[in-house]
Amino acid sequence: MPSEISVRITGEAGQGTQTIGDALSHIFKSAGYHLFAYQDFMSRIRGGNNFFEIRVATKPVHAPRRKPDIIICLDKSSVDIHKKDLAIDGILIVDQTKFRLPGLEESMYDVAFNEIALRVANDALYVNSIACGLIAGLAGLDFAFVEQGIQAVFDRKSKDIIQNNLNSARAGFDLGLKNPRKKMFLLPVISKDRLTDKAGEILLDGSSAIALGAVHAGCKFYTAYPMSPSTNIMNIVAEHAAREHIIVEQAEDEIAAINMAIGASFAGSRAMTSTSGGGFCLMTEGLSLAGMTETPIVMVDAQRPGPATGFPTRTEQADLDFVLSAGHGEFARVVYAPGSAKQAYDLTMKAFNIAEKYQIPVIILTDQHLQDSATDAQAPDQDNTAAERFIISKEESAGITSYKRYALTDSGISPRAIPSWIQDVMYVDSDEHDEAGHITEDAEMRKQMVQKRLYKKLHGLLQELEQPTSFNTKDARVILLGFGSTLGILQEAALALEKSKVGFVHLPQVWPFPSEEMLKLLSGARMIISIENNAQGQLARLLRRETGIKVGKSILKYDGRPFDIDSVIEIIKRELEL
Amino acid sequence: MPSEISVRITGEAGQGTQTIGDALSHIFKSAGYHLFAYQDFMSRIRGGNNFFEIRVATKPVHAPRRKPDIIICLDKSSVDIHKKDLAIDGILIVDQTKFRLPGLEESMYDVAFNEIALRVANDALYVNSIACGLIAGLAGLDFAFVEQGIQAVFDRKSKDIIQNNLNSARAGFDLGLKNPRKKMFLLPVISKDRLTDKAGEILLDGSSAIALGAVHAGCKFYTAYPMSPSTNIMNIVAEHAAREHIIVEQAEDEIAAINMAIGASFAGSRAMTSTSGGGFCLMTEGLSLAGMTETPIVMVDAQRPGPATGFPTRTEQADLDFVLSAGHGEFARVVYAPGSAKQAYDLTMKAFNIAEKYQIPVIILTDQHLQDSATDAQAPDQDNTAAERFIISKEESAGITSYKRYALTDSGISPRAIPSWIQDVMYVDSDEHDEAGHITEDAEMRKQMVQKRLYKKLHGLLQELEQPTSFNTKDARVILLGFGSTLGILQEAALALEKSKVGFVHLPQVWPFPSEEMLKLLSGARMIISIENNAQGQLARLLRRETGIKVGKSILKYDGRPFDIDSVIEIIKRELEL
Amino acid sequence: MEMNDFKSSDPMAWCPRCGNYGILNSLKGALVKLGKHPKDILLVSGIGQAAKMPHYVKANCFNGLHGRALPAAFGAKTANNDLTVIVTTGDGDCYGEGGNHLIHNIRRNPDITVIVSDNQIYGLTKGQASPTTDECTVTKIQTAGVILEHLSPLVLALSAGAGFVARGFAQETDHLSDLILSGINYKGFALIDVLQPCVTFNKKNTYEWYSRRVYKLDSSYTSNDLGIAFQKSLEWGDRIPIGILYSVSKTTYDQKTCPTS
Amino acid sequence: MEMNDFKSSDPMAWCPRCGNYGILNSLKGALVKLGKHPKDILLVSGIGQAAKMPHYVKANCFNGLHGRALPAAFGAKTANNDLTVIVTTGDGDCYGEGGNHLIHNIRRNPDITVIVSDNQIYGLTKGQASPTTDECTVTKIQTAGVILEHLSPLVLALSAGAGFVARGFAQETDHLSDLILSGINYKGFALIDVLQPCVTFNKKNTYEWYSRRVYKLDSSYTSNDLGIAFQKSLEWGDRIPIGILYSVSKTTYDQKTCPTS
Ligand SMILES: Cc1ncc(C[n+]2csc(CCOP(=O)(O)OP(=O)(O)O)c2C)c(N)n1
Ligand SMILES: Cc1ncc(C[n+]2csc(CCOP(=O)(O)OP(=O)(O)O)c2C)c(N)n1
Ligand code: SF4
Ligand code: SF4
Ligand SMILES: [Mg+2]
Ligand SMILES: [Mg+2]
Repeated sequence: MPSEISVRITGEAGQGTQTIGDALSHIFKSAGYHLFAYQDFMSRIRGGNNFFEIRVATKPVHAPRRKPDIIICLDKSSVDIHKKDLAIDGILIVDQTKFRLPGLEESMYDVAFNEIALRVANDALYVNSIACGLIAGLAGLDFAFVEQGIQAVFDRKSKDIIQNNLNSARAGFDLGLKNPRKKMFLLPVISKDRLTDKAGEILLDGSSAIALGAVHAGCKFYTAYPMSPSTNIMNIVAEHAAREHIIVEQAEDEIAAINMAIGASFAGSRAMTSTSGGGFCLMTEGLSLAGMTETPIVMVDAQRPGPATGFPTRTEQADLDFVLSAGHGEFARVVYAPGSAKQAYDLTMKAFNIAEKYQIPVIILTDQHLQDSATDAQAPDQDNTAAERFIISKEESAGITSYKRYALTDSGISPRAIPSWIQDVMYVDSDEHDEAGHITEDAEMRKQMVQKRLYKKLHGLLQELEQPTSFNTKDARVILLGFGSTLGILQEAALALEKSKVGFVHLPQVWPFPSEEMLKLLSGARMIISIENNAQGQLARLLRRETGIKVGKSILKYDGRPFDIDSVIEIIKRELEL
Repeated sequence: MPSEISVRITGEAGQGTQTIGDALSHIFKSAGYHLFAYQDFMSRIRGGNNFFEIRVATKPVHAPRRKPDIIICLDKSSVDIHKKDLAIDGILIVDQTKFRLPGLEESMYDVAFNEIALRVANDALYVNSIACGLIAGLAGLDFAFVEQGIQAVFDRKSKDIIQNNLNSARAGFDLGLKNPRKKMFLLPVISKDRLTDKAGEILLDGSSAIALGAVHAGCKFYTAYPMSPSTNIMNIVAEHAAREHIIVEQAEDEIAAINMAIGASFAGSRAMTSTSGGGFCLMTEGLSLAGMTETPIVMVDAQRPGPATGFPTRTEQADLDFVLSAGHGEFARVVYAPGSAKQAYDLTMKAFNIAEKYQIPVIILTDQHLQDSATDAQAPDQDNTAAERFIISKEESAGITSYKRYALTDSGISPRAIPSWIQDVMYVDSDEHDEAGHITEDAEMRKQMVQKRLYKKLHGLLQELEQPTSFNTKDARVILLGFGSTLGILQEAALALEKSKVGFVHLPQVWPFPSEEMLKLLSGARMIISIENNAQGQLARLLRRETGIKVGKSILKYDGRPFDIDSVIEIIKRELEL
Repeated sequence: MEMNDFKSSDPMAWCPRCGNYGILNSLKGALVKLGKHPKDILLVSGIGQAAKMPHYVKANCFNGLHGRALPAAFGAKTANNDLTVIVTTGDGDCYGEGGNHLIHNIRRNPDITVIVSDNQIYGLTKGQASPTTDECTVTKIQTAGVILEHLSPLVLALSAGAGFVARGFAQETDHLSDLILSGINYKGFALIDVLQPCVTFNKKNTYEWYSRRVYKLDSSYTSNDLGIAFQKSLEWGDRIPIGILYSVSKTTYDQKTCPTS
Repeated sequence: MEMNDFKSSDPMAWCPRCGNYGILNSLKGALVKLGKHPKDILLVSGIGQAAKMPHYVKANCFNGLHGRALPAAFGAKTANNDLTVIVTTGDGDCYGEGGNHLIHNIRRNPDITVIVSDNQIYGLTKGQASPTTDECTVTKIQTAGVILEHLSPLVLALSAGAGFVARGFAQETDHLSDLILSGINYKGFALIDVLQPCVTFNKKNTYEWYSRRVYKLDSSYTSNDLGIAFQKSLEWGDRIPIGILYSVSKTTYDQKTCPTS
């Protein structure tokens, strides 16, 4: 009995691979399994080939496998594209009654989806629910969980539709139970205890995590220009807009977005914007403006492969260098690179607090893979995460009759007032300015202002580092190194090779760089391997620049696809001659 | 008798400090001296305080001094601002008859400019020429050189005006000769030989150098949006536009500028655009487009202090990091950082050739100080600098009936055809594409295209590095390190401290980084000091990232002013306990 | 030249029944009538569904950045006047991200033709409002309905001084083909806004919706009067005019000179 | 409130006789009449000579990026409705670099007033053509004269749907002051384009040049008719109308809703 299975559902854009995926995720989550689900899709609305892959396991899982055990092909052309990816002993589920493809090997399991759908629910659309039921049957689940999952996903549909879906799922389920090879995929039953424990768990994907983080952090002004893979964050914030009194405004371009957000923040709202690399380019001047005017702002760069339009719906981690130095001139910034949906939520909350405390721009560097991947996670507890405002309160403001926006202080942070709250006026300027915010050309004032915006704030920020996550680094033979969405890969690879003295270090914050901690963690390493979704080993370069430590090897992937854990382990083993 | 003097002319914006400066430059150049002239001005059109400073010497000079020997104050308020800067034994030239400032020390030389101008030429405007004559007299020049200089500057004016200027200059000149302290400023007479040798010399400033470089390189499409300190390049190119058939188009914004230039380059013209940091931000997406579409393009970032609007008319070198990684995604680029006007000319020429040969964006990183500084330089010899076009010629094109824009080759460079010249059509795309330029989502093709655009081109570019300039590096006790406009400072400091075993290394190309050469040059150094016009020591960081070498100290200046050679030498001496 | 001469081998990525198919055919039809060799034609686009069009025509293609087709087209046309330059763009591409370039390239008046697939929605990014989306349309982002006034591209173009302004409908392919040909033959900047049903994301402005409203300007329409053009261009709602709303001759960018003083 | 209540201590960096002094005084005059406390007023600007204006008024100031005053102003107004938001900008700032934001913020219709110091030139960067520079003006860059058609900001604003469009003249300070006050009192996006002599770089459109041409719209003018407004706004040359060219009531951004279906 395997402790995990991976299932891929593939078909054309518009065929509903994602709906099936969502339903399956809910079904397996109800049954108490851990799961990791991710998406691979093309930049088109109909046709082409997309897939959704879900890995279900009895212990937590965080990354894709190389070869799925089960592949369901919803259209004919999927078969050719995907059959080479099937695991040994895996099965390819195909509606041969419909496709009539010649020469398919025995790995194939013929399911007459179309006929069954028409028979059970009188509509070919129900193929999707048959597929869900089928997988659940193959995995040996209790049908009650299938019911729960279907109910959750079709929540807002009519009774009839739900019933049709349930009937279809049942039909698929029975087929799954009947499959002679089903033993290969039967998952161990989950204990009652775990089922009770998991009450507080939800399915969380990167986009939802960041959106919820923003909402819970008290973001009241959200503006962006649509751009994959960042758009979903705005969609989800928009769902909360009315209830939480958030202004959600679609900008005419990314330049408008960041400048609107800065204006809103200046006037008193917590403000955020999101985009991907190309849009981030257009925001860099605004980023620099936030630095100069010391206006707090939270930005998301959800990376996709570049340059230019690149692969709009795929993944990469190649904007690291860029976001570290984006915008002209020098000023303090923070760059977080969450490694999981949960971390994305936490760091989004933190981003708002740090941005406001230090009056700086904070960038959340994520990527398509993290945005579109879902796992089971502890539901965020909003009550625990009260947002602290680092501004002069309304009450206190009422008594202020003389105010300098850029008063020089030891910390570099000037008490921040909101216009109209205080009795005085305030001047904010993008030119170099004096303490009162008026334009100056004075050399000495300039020096002090640079020191304020750069050194002094950095000094404070170093006290609030989000420290690297690490595992098995002591006496390690190899330490794997990464940032952002590769956390799952690092975790699973190190765990799998724990006995061979493989450890990992993952950075959820890449700037300011946690140099001290990195020196501590890495100085004993015999070899460091950076694992990065880019072509230059950008993290490895940054590490060397900041600490002098040189990695021994970089495992780089830049084909727009995420790493899979099997390939990574294989490469490491080869490297270690294991 | 001093071997050099420094003269500062200061007054309000609009009072003509620059005109006097230009005339003085011409006068001293005619007389065969070497000179270095730079400007310090405010971001306003009238009022405030500006100055022009000229250093005249018998040997080549390349950098400002700390304290000028002579300061001419054209308005009252200049006196207070500048008198503290005067060299010991220097003189402050003031029109006390007009200003009547109390308590001026004996360092003052009262010249009744206004009265004299009215008397000699019946117009207060002629104060400027009196000042020119005065300086020439103090320096003991032959009046013939003054005549030459005045003629050169007022070239296009009426005979009367020229005569008035000459008369005014004469009056000033006589006063200079009469000054009892003139011995302090008398310069050695220049030999006849030198006067003949210098026939091929011109006064060259950074802006003219880049503009001429572009014109001579065959730039046929120049577009920009005005932005200090880059605007002068466009002004000068515009002067040549009609004769050289260059399209000079002012863009509606910087985004338009870069995209226009890319379009023009794609269609067959050598194209260029220029801006400063804020505008460069807006060009970063286009930069990435040039990388993706493999369209040659030359960009200038004339740095000024940031962030945001910063100091619009001052100098800084803080965009280094930014331009190295600007634009999302990964692709090859070249970044030149000329150290002198002559180098700026040469590298602009080279920029066009390299951009076209490798089909990449090439960035010229300069700054206000270099743009607005003039020195005597060998006139560029256009005949020696024929521009080679790296495209399929018109003749050859006529026979091409089947063409793939992105054909995969060993060098990463696909033969480049011009649309309409060949018989086939061509596809160029900002999405990831196949060899034919059509959009692809294929993982394998993606990998090859990244390798083409990044690794393969970088490999070729490493063979064409503009190698560092160095001096006295063998057995050096200290090696001074810099890039861009600080070349003069490095040269003069190392020369002055040559005996104390001080050498320098200057990088005219910062990317691809000349790692091998740097390791060779720097590995023997006991100490490295980077000298940079920024607050983070960005070059030092880059050096460490690329070579592992850590500098011992960084001398950083970020108040918007250039280094002066005296202060730098002082700091180095202190460091060496000399 | 025949339709086949402009056939591209690139497989199409549009949804079945997308309005862009009609526009593509009209464009090809116009190119056939134009009679130029594909090598002398350049299609420039930004990013979006409409912006994929150049790949589906055998002609030179420069598919640049979202919103930036016009500056690239201007650069290409100015650098190489042998090229007949046509821009295929979307309402988001041209009026949203690229709005500033539209205004200022109209002022430059290069000899290029701009065909906007105006589906009143952002298609490629899955259905957000575009500048031309009708008020109160509900989307995932505009959850309470669009509250911005929808832009009239034709009026905007006229206000910036465009010399050729037309509207077509993706379903009226012959009519549209003629418009496109007129646009190409017009010397100067020609804007053709095309009503383009997006069957996937725009459930309001459907083939049917447009069909019920559009009417063709007939020969009685005076197309060289700016006042009339403004008025006609403002017409939107129950009746939507298609055809050439304005056409006057203007000196193109490459021909313009000032008297030397 | 008196003029003194709005007096800033920041020294002015404009040239003597710059048209901006008149605009500044008119603005202050309007603020006095408005009667609000300086702390409740926010001036937002981009970069340029005109954009320095907020420093010369005692009121809150957000002096942002070149071309980006409008998005910052929109953000500030939406986040803090207590603020009376006024944008002071230039022709380059607002119609050049910032053109796209003008169109789309008109569509949003936030309750802000935009005063454009339109000197038909780029002042701060030393005299290049702006979108409103008259044809054939010679500059250092446009060495053969400007060949782009000059933009009519008023027509552009009308075409984007602006509800309040006016033109003032920097020398007619009382008239201008009234315009500004009307703009501020208008609920929604109000554009006031002000003819502003630049004595240093614009040697054509001088005080005299404007004086000879401008005339005030009188009470006989119908300011709520879009057709008339278009026509009047197109008037330029020998006679240039100043006053409120168009004013109709529209729902502002914060008030707009769609019927829930
Ligand atoms: C700088 C930038 N911002 C955003 C995007 C994402 N994007 C691609 S197409 C598009 C909208 C396209 O809308 P439209 O032009 O109307 O084209 P359609 O798909 O409707 O034909 C957007 C926002 C991008 N590619 N680049
Ligand atoms: C991104 C960017 N591009 C260019 C500039 C340079 N710049 C500053 S002001 C200005 C033009 C200002 O013209 P206008 O708005 O008409 O103002 P004026 O000075 O005439 O009042 C320009 C191009 C800048 N600051 N930022
Ligand atoms: S989403 Fe709309 S515009 Fe895009 S291809 Fe489909 S139907 Fe056409
Ligand atoms: S340059 Fe022109 S706009 Fe600027 S301050 Fe001087 S007169 Fe005014
Ligand atoms: Mg669209
Ligand atoms: Mg102006």
